[in-house]
Amino acid sequence: MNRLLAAGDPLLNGPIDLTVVLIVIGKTVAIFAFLLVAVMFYVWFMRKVIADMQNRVGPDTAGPWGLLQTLADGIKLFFKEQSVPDTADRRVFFLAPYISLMTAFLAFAIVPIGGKVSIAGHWTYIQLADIPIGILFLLMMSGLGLYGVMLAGWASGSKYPLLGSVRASAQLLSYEAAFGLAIVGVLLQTRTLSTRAIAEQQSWTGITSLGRWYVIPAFIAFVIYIISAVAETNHPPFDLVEAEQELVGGFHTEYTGIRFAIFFLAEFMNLITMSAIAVTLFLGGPSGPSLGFLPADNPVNTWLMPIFWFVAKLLALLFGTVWIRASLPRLRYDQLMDLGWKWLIELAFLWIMVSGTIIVGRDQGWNLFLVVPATVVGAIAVLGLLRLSMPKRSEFLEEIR
Amino acid sequence: MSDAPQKVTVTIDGREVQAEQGELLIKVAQDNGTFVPRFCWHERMKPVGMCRMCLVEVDGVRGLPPACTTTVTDGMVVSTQSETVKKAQDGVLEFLLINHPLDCPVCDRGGECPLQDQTLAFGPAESRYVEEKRHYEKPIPISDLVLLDRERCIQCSRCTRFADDIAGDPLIDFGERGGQMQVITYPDDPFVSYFSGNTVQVCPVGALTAKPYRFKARPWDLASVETTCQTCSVGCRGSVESSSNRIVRMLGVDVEPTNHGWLCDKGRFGVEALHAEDRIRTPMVRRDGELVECSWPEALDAAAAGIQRALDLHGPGGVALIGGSRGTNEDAYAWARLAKGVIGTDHVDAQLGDGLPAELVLGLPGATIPDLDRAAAIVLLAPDLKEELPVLYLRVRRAAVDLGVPLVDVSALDHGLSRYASATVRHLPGEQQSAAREVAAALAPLTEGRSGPIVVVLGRPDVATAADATVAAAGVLADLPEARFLMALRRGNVRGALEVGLAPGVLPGRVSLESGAERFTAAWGRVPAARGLDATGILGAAAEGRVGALVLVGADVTDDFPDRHLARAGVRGAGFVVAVDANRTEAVAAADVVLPAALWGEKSGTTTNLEGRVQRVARKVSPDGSPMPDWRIAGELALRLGTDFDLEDETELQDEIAAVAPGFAEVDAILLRRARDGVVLPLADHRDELVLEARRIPVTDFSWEPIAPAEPEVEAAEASDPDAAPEAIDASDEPRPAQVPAAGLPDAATITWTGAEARPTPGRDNYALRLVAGRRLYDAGRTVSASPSLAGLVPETALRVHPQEISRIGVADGDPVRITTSRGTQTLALTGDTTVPLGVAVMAFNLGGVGVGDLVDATSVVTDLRVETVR
Amino acid sequence: MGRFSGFGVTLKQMFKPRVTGDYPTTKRPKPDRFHGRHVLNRYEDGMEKCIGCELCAGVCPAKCIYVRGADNPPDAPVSPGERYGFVYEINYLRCIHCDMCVEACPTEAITESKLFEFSFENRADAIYTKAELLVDDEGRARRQPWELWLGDEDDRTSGWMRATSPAGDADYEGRVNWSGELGFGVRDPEQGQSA
Amino acid sequence: MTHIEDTFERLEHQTSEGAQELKPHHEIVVAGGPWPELEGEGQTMIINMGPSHPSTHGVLRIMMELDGETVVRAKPIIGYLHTGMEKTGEELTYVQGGTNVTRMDYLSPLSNELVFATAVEQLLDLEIPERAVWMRMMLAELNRISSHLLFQATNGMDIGAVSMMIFGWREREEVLRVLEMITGLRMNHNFIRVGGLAADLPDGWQDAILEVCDIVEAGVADYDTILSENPIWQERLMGVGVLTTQQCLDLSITGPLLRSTGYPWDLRKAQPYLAYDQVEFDVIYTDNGDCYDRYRIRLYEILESVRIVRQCVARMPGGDYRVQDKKVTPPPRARIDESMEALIHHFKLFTEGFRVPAGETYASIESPRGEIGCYVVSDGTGKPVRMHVRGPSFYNLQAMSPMMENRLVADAVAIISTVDPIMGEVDR
Repeated sequence: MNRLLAAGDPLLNGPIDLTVVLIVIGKTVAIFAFLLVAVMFYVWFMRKVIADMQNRVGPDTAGPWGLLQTLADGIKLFFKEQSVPDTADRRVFFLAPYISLMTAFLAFAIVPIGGKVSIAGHWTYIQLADIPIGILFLLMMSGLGLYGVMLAGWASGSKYPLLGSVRASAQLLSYEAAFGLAIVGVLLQTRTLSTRAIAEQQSWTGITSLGRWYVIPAFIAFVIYIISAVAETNHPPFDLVEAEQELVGGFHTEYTGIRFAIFFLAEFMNLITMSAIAVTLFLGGPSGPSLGFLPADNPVNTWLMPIFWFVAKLLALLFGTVWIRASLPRLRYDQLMDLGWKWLIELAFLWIMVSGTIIVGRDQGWNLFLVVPATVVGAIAVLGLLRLSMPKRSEFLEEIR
Repeated sequence: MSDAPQKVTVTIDGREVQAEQGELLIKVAQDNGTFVPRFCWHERMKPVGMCRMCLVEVDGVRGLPPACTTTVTDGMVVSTQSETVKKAQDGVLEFLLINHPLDCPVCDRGGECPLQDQTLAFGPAESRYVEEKRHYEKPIPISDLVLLDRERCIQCSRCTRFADDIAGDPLIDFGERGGQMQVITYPDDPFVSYFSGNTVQVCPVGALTAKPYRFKARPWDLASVETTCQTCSVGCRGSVESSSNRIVRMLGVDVEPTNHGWLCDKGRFGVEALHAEDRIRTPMVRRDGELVECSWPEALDAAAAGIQRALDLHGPGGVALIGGSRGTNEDAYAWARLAKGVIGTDHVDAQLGDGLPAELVLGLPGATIPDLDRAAAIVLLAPDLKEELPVLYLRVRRAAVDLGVPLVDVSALDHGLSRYASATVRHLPGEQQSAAREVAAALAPLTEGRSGPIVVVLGRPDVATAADATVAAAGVLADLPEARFLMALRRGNVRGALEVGLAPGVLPGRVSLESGAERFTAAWGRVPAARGLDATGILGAAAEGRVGALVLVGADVTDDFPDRHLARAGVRGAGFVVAVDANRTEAVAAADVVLPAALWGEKSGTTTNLEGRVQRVARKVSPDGSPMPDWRIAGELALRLGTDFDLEDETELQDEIAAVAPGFAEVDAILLRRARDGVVLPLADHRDELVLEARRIPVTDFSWEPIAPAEPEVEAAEASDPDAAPEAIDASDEPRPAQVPAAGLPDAATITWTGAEARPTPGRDNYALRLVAGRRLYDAGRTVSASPSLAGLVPETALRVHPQEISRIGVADGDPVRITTSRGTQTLALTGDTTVPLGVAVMAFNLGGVGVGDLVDATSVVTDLRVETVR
Repeated sequence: MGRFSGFGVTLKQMFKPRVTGDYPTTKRPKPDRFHGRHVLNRYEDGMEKCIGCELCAGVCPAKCIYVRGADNPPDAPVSPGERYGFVYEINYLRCIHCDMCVEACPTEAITESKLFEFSFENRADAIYTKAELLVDDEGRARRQPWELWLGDEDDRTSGWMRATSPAGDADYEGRVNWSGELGFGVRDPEQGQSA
Repeated sequence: MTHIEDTFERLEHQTSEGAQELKPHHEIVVAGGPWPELEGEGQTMIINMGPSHPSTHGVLRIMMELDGETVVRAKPIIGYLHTGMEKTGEELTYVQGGTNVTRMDYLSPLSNELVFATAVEQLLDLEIPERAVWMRMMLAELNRISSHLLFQATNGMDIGAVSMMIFGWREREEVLRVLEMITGLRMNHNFIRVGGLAADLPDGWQDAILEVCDIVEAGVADYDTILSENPIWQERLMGVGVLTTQQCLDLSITGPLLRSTGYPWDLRKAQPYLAYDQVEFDVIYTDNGDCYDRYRIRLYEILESVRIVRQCVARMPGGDYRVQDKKVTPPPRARIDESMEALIHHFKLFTEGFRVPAGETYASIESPRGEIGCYVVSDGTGKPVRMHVRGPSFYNLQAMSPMMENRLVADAVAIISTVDPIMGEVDR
């Protein structure tokens, strides 16, 4: 039972006393605070970076360099009037934002932020919960998070949110598939569902360990993961669910005040979570060179450096999302679907076939030089057929004329 | 007139036009759409050719003749736009502008200045003149109302010609010669004229400006609407102009039948009174002896309750209504219907004891003002027209002086028109009847060889003498062949009020109580049972406590009624007084309920002038506070007394009047809207005078030129064609909202006057002086006293007698004396005047302070007074 | 690499100077001809230039100017001549800053400053009366509490008047055609085509 | 995706030829309303896009019937910005008229002023000075640049390219700054007056304009890089909102919409006004008639306008810049203190304006959005009896229904955006 619940966290392996409970509570609070601060910081970071990319100054008034802008916005939103449309299903309308928030928060629980540390004589990971089915838990949470968005749009009792909610269901559902398949592409290699275990497989042992980071062996899965994760979090260029220019905000059109803020928060929490999972799955999690001039058990090396590396990788990915936001136009709904179903899922299947072939081939001692290209060629042939079956633009124009 | 003028054909700028032989070229061109620039020429004045602006090229004529002094001849070929003409115009304008100061930004005329307009349209853009301009002292007041800036004058002589030829007050003229020529007044004879405002209006530059309008507004922030002046009963057409919801000035509009574009100064500048400080802005009711402001429903409820109480106590005869001659026809009709049709009283009088009986006014054959011009002779048995009806004075003067119509003056005193009379019949005050008998003899030599009607201008010469003498004289004059009567009545819409039945014994539309009873019972539900009292009778009855409720509709009885003693007693004695008024007068202060009324300029409707011409008055501003038009107040009161008039606006009333009042047959809202010069009642007799075309006031056109619309082409033809006229009038495509359908109402005969009993005039006691109390133009009435510009012009109260009388009494000229009449004793100054006959004392009515009202007993025929030294 | 070169453009901007500024604390300098809030000028001797002629009100297409003239008191004239601007009001809820009033004014009395940052809390504030429009004793605009003035925005108030004074006539370019102003003297003309 | 490549080749078509003859009007080929009533219980939803919606460019309202996300039919509904400007024009003198018309198409105010002034000048039969002609041309082209830059910005925004919006505004701001320097106002300049211009060019105008030309050219290069070849951008715009030449002619559609269908109709070439026949520039046109082509045309037109502006700067003649007919142009300020005639003319021109001979006329020019025309009827007074503006946006708006039908909601946004309607001009 214990193992099922808490995988490899040494904290829960021993007897569970008050200290352990306190440590768990402390970790929960810390992670919650971390997420909140991270969102606050990320929003500021996003705005600043986008401003930079657009020759603007960006927020610069609330706090030093405008750091507290998000907080100020939050406070403002907190005190604003919360209107509810007459046609809304009030209960669901009130509930929806919390579903989003809760799932966003829970998903982060499985992210290993740092290494093993000792607190009050107990050894534990800097991670809220190392569940053996961690990745499944993540999929579950992101799947549940969909309900928040969908119910919000549906419960608003208004047309634009409804459209947003329909889009959300379809988009999240579609990309859940690509997303899952991308993860499977890694899991085939990790052979575990525990995020901790996956992170440890990529732990730092020297510069060569870079090669073990799954971004290299599972690069295609990584690309699919990034794309579908961005889509999964409704981030530009896949923000069709809100699509201000089309749906005036989509599912949250009718939300005001703090409820809107909660959606806002959940959305960015999801983005951070997805990026954190990407760090864990592909970029070695908290692993990275520690400070050699300090003893390995020095708190700086056990506590700080893993977190530093984790945050650094996270920031790199987040910068990427901002950069995408700044540079790309939004896709159209059908194009989004095309991308998801016709490209990403196919590609993911292809990747699973290839990497599966490699893994099985290794085990079975197949001639990989023969089998792998054959698999690739076969898969590409299938893809090619699919490509050819799509209409050309000129034909499309003819059809319209 | 008998021989039709010969038609000639003239070619103007290549266009052949028809004209009458002898017409001026400039006029022919203008009538045919070619504007020849001009400054000195004015349609209503004789041409002089001073300004040289109207030079045109005429084939076969050497040089460039001025179009304003050239008459058309057959086959004339004229060019108004050739290069030569343009060069001449350029030169004339450059010359005119040499000495014109750079005043446009500060000049009142800037923006509507013919000099500006014509410089822009015909003149050069630059000047070659670099020397110093002529300089005079900046504006000098030449009268109390007019300022003269000689620098700006272009010597067109319009003002001097107006004063000399039109007004007959030749008090301004040119002085000096050459470059120094300037308009001046005579040093010992200031420019005092009741028509001085017209010189400002005709001045083509800003040389003459009106003090009341000085720097008040600019043409571009003025909004104008054409309306009819209600200051007196002549019904001059004018354009009232407002800026920021304040009426700032009134201009005359040239209308052939009435005023020819002229206005008197009282009508022109009296518009200031509209914005008087003492206007009543909210209704008031008396609570605990004090008048307190309240809401409309409260006030109306209180008024209706008071009237109802009087009805309950005394029956219909216990309610009386005085006034209603200052509003519109619609107002008067609503009051008449309220009083006669709802309350059922006939104690109704629109005249304040200074008029003539309604049957006389309505029943005598009427003349129109244009009849003066084609009359065989004019008989004047009326008050001093110059003082009371100034523009009618201009018309009579024009007829007598310019058109040579003989004028027979029947009067007790010299007055404004006396010097133009061909024959004069003098009489003692109150002895008009005997004087009237001499008229026929006096007329005989004058009318020889003349055709046309004999127009009698009939009115009560003074308020100190009862109507009886005039009524008796009218009976005599009515026997003259072809006699037509022009009623010189007092107050703006008194004729309209009488026409719609605001007098005892009559019902709307020239119907007597007896003949119309059936018709109006059908229309209104009830009519009064018996003839009621006139104003004097009502006040007398009220003083005796027989009036339970007295409604005063714009009737300032304590100031305006000839017998102040009786008026005060009446207001005091009435059980309940409702005052519907606009200003805080003495009568208002004594009222139990005060209902603020909207005034002229704040409401639209129609008014009827002394000839019976119904013309539209227009709303231009909205009143301060919450005053309502009278008809609405009457309607609200009627509703509270049990009858719903169900009226939306005044056009519904017009339609209702047209439907129920026989005299107003066919004169409905649509016709009134389309009739350019109004409709003369009854329409059946004057259908050929109807011009169906809405007049438009040109705003940005060559601004101050006579506002004369082009002759209507299609519709005038329609109107002059008797067969087509009914069709034009009957606009059955528009729904008639009148609630009372004309069809199905019983017929009623209109009144014809057949003479009446008049009380004989008592003889004069040799020691007494007989009082003549005419009105002056500037008196202490509301219009003048509330107009800051006019208030200072009211003369001092004095008793004028012949100097021999002064010496007989034994005082010096100007000394105070004690005057005793049946109403008591007063102290007044006595001045000598040789024009006053012996045995007569002249005193102007209502100049403020002790006045005629304190001396007259309205119930007696004449007022004789005794004068004693003070000690 | 056309398809993804857009990323380069955005990245490049990070190393370029910012085009926006710290707006409420600093303002970009405005051109000489800028149409801002009006001022009513005085002559160098302190007399008001406005003579209440209402040309500005007449030409105003938005009808936002309300002027009333009055007789100059002979003993203490407000402006030269017979007439002075007794009431002068501009309703800034209507004003469109077309500066036709400046062009129409025959005495250069009304010109426009460089200020446009004024917002009102009530309609009465939006109607500027002569007390607010008329320059003070130094010839500078009277600054209202709700206006955001920085630096010398009221120094160059007559730019548009000077720019339009030649009325299209090249011969009048660069000529001083106007009177001096209190506190500033006679302003220089634009160089025009000679520059 | 090779099918796109051939498009690029066709996009390179440019012409320096002049007008083409209008083809005879044959059968109407444009689809879109009136629609038959749907039978039975439809699974469709009516949704109102606008009048208050982020991407309807003001207050356009489009009533759409959606089947899922597909627009079954669409109906643009206008009038939410009706300001009565044409009626107001009848109340304003010809002198004041500029302040009114300039507000119609508020993104290219100078085009409005130019066409109004041109129409009135036609009635007055005025020949305007050379310098005024070139100044007007330069200003009009600067204004075209600013208008197209704003299109690039809003179009980018509507398609979701947020940075593009800022970039577009950034460069436009530089252009507006130059216009502000010249006219005193950023928009609604009231600078082009009947008979010429309100004022001469200010000191230092050459440097300012040449500098902004460089900035704009650099900006356009950036837009081209960030958008033109971006696959998402192409996917979103290519093949979307396709119009044919015939459809455009049937609906009186002009401007970039018409030119995108392969019809190089540009009034600057077709019936040269001002001095457009004396400067070198090309009419940009393409063949596909879709949103992408409209985007590209506007992008390249910016460069052509810069080309014209540079020529104007180089060849700007001297002399009067307003017709010296004193009955139309007020006198110089110096004269109104000296000459009575000048004072009178000043006074009357500013209060009542000049009188225009009775008659009617129509003038048209190429605004950034197409043919803008001004129809003026005069009765000989100082105010027009009727002043009607043919706003190209109004006509171009008609193309929306046929373009949107059977497209997705997101395409509707792209279509609205590339039609580039200015509601101030549509509703007037």
